[in-house]
Amino acid sequence: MKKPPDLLEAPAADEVNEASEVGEILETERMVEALIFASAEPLSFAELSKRIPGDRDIRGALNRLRAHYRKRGVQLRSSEDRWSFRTAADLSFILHREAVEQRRLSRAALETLAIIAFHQPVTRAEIEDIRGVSTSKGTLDVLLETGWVRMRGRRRTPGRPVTYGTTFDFLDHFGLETIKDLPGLEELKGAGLLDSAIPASFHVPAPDDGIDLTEDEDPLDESEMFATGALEEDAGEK
Amino acid sequence: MKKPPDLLEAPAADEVNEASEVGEILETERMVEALIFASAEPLSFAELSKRIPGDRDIRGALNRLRAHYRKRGVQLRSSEDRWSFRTAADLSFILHREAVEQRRLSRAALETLAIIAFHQPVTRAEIEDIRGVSTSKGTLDVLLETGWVRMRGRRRTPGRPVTYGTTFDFLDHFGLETIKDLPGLEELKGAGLLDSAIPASFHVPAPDDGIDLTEDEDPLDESEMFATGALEEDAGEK
Amino acid sequence: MSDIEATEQVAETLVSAVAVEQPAAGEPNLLVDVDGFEGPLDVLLVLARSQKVDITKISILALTEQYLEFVKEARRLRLELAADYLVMAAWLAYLKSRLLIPQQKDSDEPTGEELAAALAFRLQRLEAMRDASAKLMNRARLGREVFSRGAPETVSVDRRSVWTATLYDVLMAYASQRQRHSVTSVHVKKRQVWSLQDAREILIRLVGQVAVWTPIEQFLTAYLEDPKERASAMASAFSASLELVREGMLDIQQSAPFETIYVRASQRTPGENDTDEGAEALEAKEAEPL
Repeated sequence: MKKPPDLLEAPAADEVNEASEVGEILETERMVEALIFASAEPLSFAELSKRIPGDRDIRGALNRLRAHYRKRGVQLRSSEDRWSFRTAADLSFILHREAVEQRRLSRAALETLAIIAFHQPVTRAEIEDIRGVSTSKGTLDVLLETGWVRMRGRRRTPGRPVTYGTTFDFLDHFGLETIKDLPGLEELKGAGLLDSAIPASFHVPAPDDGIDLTEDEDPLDESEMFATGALEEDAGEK
Repeated sequence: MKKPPDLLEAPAADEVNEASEVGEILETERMVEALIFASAEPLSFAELSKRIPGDRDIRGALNRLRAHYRKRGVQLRSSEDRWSFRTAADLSFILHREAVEQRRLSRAALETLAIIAFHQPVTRAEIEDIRGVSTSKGTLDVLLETGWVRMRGRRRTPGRPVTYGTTFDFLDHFGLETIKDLPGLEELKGAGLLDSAIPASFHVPAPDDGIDLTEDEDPLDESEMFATGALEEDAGEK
Repeated sequence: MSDIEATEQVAETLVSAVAVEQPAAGEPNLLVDVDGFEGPLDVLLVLARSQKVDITKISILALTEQYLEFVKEARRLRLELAADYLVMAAWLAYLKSRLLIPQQKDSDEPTGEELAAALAFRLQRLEAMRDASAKLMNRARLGREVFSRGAPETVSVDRRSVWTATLYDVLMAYASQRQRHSVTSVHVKKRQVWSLQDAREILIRLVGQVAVWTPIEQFLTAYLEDPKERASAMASAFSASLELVREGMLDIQQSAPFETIYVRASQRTPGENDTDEGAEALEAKEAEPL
């Protein structure tokens, strides 16, 4: 009745390995889940790696968790590799009580926000060119105040105008994984409507919200980095 | 090839019913999950019932959710029928972060440290006598916290005051081979740290940080050996 | 032509829509541009939409007509248009002429078609951005439709302090405070001091009923042996004696500065003293030599 030792032992050893491997995978998932769940703010992959001890497959855990939560009331989302749990959008109707009163943006501000999102990095003059009106001082300030828009740098053109772009909070707020997920971006690009020049040009730029400045941008001066508004820029106009 | 209608339809109807039932059960779970997740406070069963439309099995959903999360990194907990998500207790260690701050010693602490270094073994009263001001409890605590100062023993005088001395870490941190490397009177004068016009009676002691107690010191009690602060000493003073 | 009629109609409704916001109809110089429209491009876009075709297929010529009609109507109602509306009107009039007049050969200037295409592009681009902003705003937004953890569990932070100090800091602290201390703390030895109260009690006890002028030192002999105490004893005794004289318990006299001071028990009965008794007694010492 007794099986030969090699047949008995080999599977047992395998089983142990497998079990401990499965255990570690599950444990990693639990850790990732706990860390992201605990936080109201998205956690970057780098932060997760730093906080989870040992050398574990965090990327794999994130993917499995995302799949696990896909159909649940709470979902795992990422924007620029920063991860957060958010309630499922289709349940908003029972959650309206949690909603905080948000400042309503004017039509001009909404339009300007879209232009900045799709055309970034973009200067005020370029925004005005697209809208066909001058942008009131308040509009950009309001957008900067929302935290969705930031001053990126200065365009390397005469006058060195400030360039504007969107922030991580913008992606988080609108539930975009990357700036490439802007609604209708591909169609607009295809139609050449994101081209800053007049149609003849073949150059089709894509929005770029990267931290790094583009080659025609200069960094802001130190003092401007912490300015809350477009004050520097506006000051010159008075 | 065609099946009889009764065979075809019956299961289909069942499936639909079943599917919609399963759907509703899942939907209730999702709602409960999202509501508890988004709520700033634990949600009572009554509140859940109020916010979830229709007549759904909320109790069942809670129980299923609790079971579902039991082994996960996040757990559904209830206390007096108020429900909340909390990260699993066994994972609390990753919700812990260490922040290292570089801090400078206050002038009082530096002076006290210096006196302990030069005059060790020295009691608090002696330190105060040399400094000419009373030493706050916090100052000695901070010094003990630095690991540069230790409680050595108790002076064999009335009240048996604790004696303080420096540690190996002190030598290590300040790059001294032995405590005898602390500069003496002439060296301090030579370095311009001491005015040459100091009274003749002024002397700088030869410190002794030996492990062995001096003859007028008694050992600390066992319990004091591991005390982190000067608490025992201070407790008596209040 | 019905097209023109339609254009006029659109322009009129546009203007009246604007004008309605200005209740004083009879007033001249009503301002049109501000409310309702976001500049001439916005007006053009509204007009273009009224053509009810895909914006890529609009007739720029018709649009130009509509805009000029809009401006004309505004003027007829004596609404004051902001400058950029007029600039646009001028540019469109120019565009219209370029579209109607055949292109000059080898002209550097852009053709009417190119200008029209540029305008069409700008309108399309503006409309695209409008749509985009609407789509963006219709997304499930954080804090409105989508929610983050309501009761975030804060990561507890263990603040561990790493203390920094240099040997120089320590030596500096030691030397400066030792030095400060050695200079500022002049140890004044505690002296035996006779208080006025002490002196007074001793004088009362010793002078007692002695009615003979007696040098004050005699009463204090026992206390003047110690040279450290001498000055203090003398000073306190003298002050106390004056006090006692004032109270009428003692008489005192001294013939000249630095001469011996004599005291005796007061020869007056207590009660007949006035307030200035002390002063009188002092004056008396001159009139009553030893």
